[in-house]
Amino acid sequence: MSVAEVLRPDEPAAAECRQVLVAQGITKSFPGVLALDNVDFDVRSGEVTALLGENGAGKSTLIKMIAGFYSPDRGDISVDGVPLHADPASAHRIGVATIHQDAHLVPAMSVAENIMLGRWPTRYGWLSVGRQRQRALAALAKVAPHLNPSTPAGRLSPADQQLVEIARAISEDSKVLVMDEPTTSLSPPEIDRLFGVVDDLKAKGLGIVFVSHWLEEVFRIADRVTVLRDGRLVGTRPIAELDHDKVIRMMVGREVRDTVADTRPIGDVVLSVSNLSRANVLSDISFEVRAGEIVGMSGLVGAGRSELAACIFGIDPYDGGSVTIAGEAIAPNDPKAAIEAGIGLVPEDRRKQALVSLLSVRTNVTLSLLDRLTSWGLLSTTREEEIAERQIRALAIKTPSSKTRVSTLSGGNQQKVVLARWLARRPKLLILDEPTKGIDVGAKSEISELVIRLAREGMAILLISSELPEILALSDRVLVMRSGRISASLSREQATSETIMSYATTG
Amino acid sequence: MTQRAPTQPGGLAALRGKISFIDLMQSAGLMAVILLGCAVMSFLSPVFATVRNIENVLQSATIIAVVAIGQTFVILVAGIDLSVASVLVLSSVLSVGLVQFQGWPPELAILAALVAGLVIGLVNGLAVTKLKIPALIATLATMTIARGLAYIYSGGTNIAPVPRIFVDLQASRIFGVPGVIVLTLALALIAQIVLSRTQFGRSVYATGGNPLAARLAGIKTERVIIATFMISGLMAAIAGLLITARFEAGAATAAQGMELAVIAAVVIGGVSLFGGEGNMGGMLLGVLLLGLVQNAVNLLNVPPNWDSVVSGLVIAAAAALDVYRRNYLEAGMRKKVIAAKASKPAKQP
Amino acid sequence: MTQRAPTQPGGLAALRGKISFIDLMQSAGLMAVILLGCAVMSFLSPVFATVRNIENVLQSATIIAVVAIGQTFVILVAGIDLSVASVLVLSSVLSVGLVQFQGWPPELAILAALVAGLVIGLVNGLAVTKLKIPALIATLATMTIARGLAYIYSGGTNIAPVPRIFVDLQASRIFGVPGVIVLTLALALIAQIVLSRTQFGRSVYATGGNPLAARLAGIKTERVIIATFMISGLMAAIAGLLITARFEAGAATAAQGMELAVIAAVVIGGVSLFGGEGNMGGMLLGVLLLGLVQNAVNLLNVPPNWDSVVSGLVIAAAAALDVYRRNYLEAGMRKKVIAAKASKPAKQP
Amino acid sequence: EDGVLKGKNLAYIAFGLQYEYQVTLVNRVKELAAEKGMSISVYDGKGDPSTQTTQLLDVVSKQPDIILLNPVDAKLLQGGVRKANESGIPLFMLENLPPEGEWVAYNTFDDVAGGAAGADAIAKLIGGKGLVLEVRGAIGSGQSEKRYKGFHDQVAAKYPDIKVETLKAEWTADNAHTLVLDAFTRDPNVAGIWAHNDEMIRGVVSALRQINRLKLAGEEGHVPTVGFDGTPLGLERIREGTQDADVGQNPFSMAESIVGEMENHFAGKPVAKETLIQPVMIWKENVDSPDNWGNRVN
Ligand SMILES: Nc1ncnc2c1ncn2[C@@H]1O[C@H](COP(=O)(O)OP(=O)(O)OP(=O)(O)O)[C@@H](O)[C@H]1O
Ligand SMILES: Nc1ncnc2c1ncn2[C@@H]1O[C@H](COP(=O)(O)OP(=O)(O)OP(=O)(O)O)[C@@H](O)[C@H]1O
Ligand SMILES: [Mg+2]
Ligand SMILES: [Mg+2]
Repeated sequence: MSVAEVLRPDEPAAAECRQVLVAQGITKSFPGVLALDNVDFDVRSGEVTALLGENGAGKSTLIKMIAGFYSPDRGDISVDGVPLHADPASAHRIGVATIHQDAHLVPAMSVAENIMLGRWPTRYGWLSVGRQRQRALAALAKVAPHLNPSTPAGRLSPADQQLVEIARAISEDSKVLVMDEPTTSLSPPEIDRLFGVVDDLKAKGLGIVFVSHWLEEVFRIADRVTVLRDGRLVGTRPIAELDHDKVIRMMVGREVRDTVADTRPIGDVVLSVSNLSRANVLSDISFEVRAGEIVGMSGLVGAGRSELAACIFGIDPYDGGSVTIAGEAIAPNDPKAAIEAGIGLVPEDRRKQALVSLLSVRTNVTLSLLDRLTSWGLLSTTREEEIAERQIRALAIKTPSSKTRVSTLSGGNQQKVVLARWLARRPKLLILDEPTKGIDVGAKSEISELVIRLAREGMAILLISSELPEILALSDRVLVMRSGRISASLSREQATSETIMSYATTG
Repeated sequence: MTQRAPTQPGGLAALRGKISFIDLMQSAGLMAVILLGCAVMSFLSPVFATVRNIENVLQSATIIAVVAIGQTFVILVAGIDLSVASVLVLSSVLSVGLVQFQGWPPELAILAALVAGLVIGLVNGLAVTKLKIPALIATLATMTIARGLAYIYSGGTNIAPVPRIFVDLQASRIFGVPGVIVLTLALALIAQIVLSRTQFGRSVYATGGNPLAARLAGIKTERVIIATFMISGLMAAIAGLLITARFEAGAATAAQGMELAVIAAVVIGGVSLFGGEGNMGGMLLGVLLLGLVQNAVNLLNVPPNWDSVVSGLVIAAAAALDVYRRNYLEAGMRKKVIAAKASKPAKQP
Repeated sequence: MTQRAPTQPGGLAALRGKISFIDLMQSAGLMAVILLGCAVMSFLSPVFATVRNIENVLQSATIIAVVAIGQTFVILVAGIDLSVASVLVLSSVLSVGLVQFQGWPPELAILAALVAGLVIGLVNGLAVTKLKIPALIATLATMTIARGLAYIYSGGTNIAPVPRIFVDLQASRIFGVPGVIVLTLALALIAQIVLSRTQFGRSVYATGGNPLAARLAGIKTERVIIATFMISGLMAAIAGLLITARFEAGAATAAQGMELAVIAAVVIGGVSLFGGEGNMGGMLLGVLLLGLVQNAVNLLNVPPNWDSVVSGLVIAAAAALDVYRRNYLEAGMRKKVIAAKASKPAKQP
Repeated sequence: EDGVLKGKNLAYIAFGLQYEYQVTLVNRVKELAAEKGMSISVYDGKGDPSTQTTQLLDVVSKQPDIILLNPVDAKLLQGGVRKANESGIPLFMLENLPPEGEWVAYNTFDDVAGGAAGADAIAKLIGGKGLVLEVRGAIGSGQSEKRYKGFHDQVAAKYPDIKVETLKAEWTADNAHTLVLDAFTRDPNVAGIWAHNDEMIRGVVSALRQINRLKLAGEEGHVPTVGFDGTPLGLERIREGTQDADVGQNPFSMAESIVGEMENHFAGKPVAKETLIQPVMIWKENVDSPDNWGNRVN
């Protein structure tokens, strides 16, 4: 295998880069899965170590162990020589701050309280609301100045929730900062701001772990790269020795091509939205999507793209305007009607809006398909199994079996399960809201190809994404949203990073 | 799209069979506790393992079991139905009273009793979904109201004698097994099939597990919730007929506090109060466990009031054992996986 | 949103929520219902709005309120404590029995009663966190056990006379207000301060609102849960002392089924059974509402059995009005926001 | 004659051991059983007909020589009684009878007479007129229904100037407390209070204390109260003056008479099919009499 060439032992640490965190011989298994197998990992102060690997490679599992959430079956972790006990409190105490892959906020608590969660400042035993606010504001100023510290966290969009998580982690007085896919919901300006903070922290001597499936980001801030595959360590290399292709080869063991959509015949209008308005969120939105067309939708966090999808799909009511599919008006505020009319939606927050975490992969895949699996009132479990197995294979979902609880899958694999649900149903219009959130490089290009193929087969696609490269590579047309309005409709030729960002921020 | 084999850690395919075996063992934990208890009891009491005694235990458990079937549906959607005992009582007095006081034919009275259960279930469901009253409060209100109506209708006493049909029901045997036991098992079986093999059943789990995701997957969650409350009302009404048959009276004063016993049985049976998890098999085991504890305490003639202490301890111990067994099994499986893995040739660098 | 009742989720709007002013108005909804009810009652019954009657209602509500303080802590961490009524009677019989039978000084007996409450709370907490038994089952077991022990210790009778200290407590007045009312309000106030102004209180909300997030943030969620059960045990034991004072007897037979009334009051008061939301003010209003409904039904001399029907209807109506008011307010607020928005220039990023 | 019960197995399904009167009854039956050389198992019915039905079935499978049953709600034990009859085990009944079935002997307290005696007592205390609060037991309970009937029939027949208001306290002091409080708020001109058991008098007394109406017998403003059962606490209250009279039952004679019938049955002697035990009124004058069972328990 060509990977072998990059699998050389790591060089000795540079003198000024002290090892702050050392994990040795980490092994961890779950029922039916060996998630980590004898992995060595270290973090050095003043450096960003990127932890890379395909979906299900074991990145989050390793991180949860560093955060004290899981105890390793074998192996030890220490920070500055102090051994870590399997207890999050112990991890915080010895200086590990972690941003987990899924946002973990207390919905009824304010942003400030969430930032200071478990570390609420007190004075003579009483909480000091003032100091809490101060410290929260200080953290927010660095990453999310637009957020009000007294808003309840449950009311924020996924992107803002992610920013609160980041604010929490950086407000901790830590030696190691671990970030598991912190950028999945963020648009370019937020990412820039985050990287600025990371540079500062690096300069202060923190050791930083960074996980992302966007290699551009990795090359921007990482000093070293550690790659996992199938729970095993592939190797750790200085970034300078690597390039895009080498990293991908380490991760997936083969080449991955960038996918760019070609032109295809565009058919009749499938989705037509006219004058759609929702108080406070959307105003006067009109556009069309045709069969075989991929329409990209870009904009900053909070521009209203997800809310637009929610209105079209009938999740939220709207105050004015109409939505039609192939000329038929569809009832507002009724997802079932929308599905029956031929719309599918991959929502942006898979955990809250798409997956029933207690149920199996199979049940989650077929949840919108039950009407087609029923004969004589009974579900055909064999057909159900067939469909689930086919989707698991087609999307290479990494799971011990189709009966495994979906909550035990890795983040990227959970996202694939949501995609699988709609691929199994084949709607006329597929709305994809951040569809490649958390998906690895290899799978991302496969999903891109899949989207193109679906379009070629006549499906209309509305692609909402904060990832400009994704928008640029796939869209036939790009709509840009700003403050609840469509600020521009750009043809493929007009659409460039610069034009899109300029309409997104000032149009 | 390029075909890529699902990237599974090697050697795991062989373990798949055993994984679903673990799922099976979840209820088996409770089953083991029950079998263990039965073994101990046959040793302690000579009459325990007699056909007559086992039949008694099962027959006594039927009423709770039937109510618990409906309650399971409601709890699966993260609801709770406190009104069941009152619906049961109302159904019981209607089934006899309409014959005695209004001169209706028994069949019609029975139908009316079942309709009453469905209507109260519908009211509960509408209160929860449309008025958005918490299920605990909505069903507490109907619990109070239905019990009051039962008292008013019956004049506060129990109504006897009952139509012949109830006596026959109680005396009936099907292949030598008491008819009420067969009926209960049949209802549980149907309920389990509905849960695991129909669109509605799936919708119940999805609504309980994540109502928002369920709605976005095209499930009419409000209708599902209303339906579960109606099933619960119907089951409670059926149990009301069984209690009429058992007591040979339209029983206005029976089943005080039964809602708690039912909910306890369902939860012991592994149905999560937070919705989305559990099945009828577990529920039946939960009902059986509570019945057996009561029977054991009676047969062993535990001194009065100590029986409460003993049954409390046994219930706690059974629940703890059940949990322990699940965790233990899981840990055991994990070890085996590692062993299997370690025995393979050394990994590449 | 107080309840994650199995109601239809309001889509993304429910996910992201509303304006924080509405939170404040949550208890105000209930308050409005109560005031409206009081207005109607003073019109219907001339004696309703007398100092004496109000004092009666409040004094009767004290025992439930004290128990409900502890229950609120437990429900805030998404637990439930069914053992409270049994702990209450155990505390009551110990507080008198230890003096009468064992000849202890009253102060020591009272201390022992409180310790008994704490110990049962500790057992509940350990069963829930360490043995991982569902709270409903664990506390059902201790409920049965504690009641059994109370009967065994007291011999199934009530123990009288009580030490002088209880008589004095019941007769005491502070600034003209009955001492037990003052005591109850003081306990509720302290509890509210603990909830909103201490690390522990915040940890309770965090543990109930998102246990995983709380644990990951380094909060010792198991200890928090154990502590809430201990508080609940302690409060139930204090209520046991109050009941001793009220009835001048160590009452083994009192408070049957009180656990349900307490839980209902807490939930009506806007505390979510799913944890993380609610406060002592709402809880007190819930207790008050139930007490007032009972009082109203008694004063209006509703015919027997119709009283159940009427109070069920009133509770449902109050809950529905409360919910309606919240939704109405929300809609109103949204309109206002739109207006505000329209009059401002479009915001710049 | 001493030997007929020797070695016999007695299964006693009690009303519920949460009630003082019942506990005394059970204890006396146990003592007598020990004297006669019987082995006895007592089942705590917990005041719940379903529990009792289950217990009756369990008992039938254990095949004792004698079953003694005190049903909470006799109508609901109809089916269970039939099972017992089918098994051929001799059945002895206490306090309540099912509509149908076979039993050897039935022994009960005359609750109707007790209700009437209560009416006479309260009428005497209030001078035959005024508003009387009746604090009644659970709806559907045989005892409460009979006491209610005896009381109301007697008032209707003899005391036209007494107005009765019935409060549904379901045997508990907690309920009695609230109901009496509110009844006084509604109409403070209460001449007297009569309760279906002594336990509820506890609630009555605490309610009176709370509204400052608790005056001892003989004092100005005293509200006369009459209870039922003759429990130790009831007697104590009569001595102290917070209660005026008690309709006394006698668990001792009930126990003795039913065990006597068992002896008769097995000795082949004639058995009294039904025995009604008459109430004894307890006043301050005879409160210390050793005949009162309340003075004979610790
Ligand atoms: N709690 C769990 N129970 C069972 N299996 C688990 C659990 N957590 C993780 N796994 C399994 O462990 C493996 C590694 O998962 P992990 O979440 O670490 O992957 P990852 O590298 O973070 O992937 P992604 O890029 O998709 O987030 C996966 O096969 C996953 O299914
Ligand atoms: N129900 C609601 N009530 C009030 N504000 C809302 C509601 N729903 C959405 N918003 C706000 O409307 C704006 C649009 O949010 P939306 O999530 O649609 O944006 P987006 O472009 O998809 O960005 P993101 O990347 O954050 O998903 C945000 O400011 C959001 O907070
Ligand atoms: Mg991950
Ligand atoms: Mg979005």
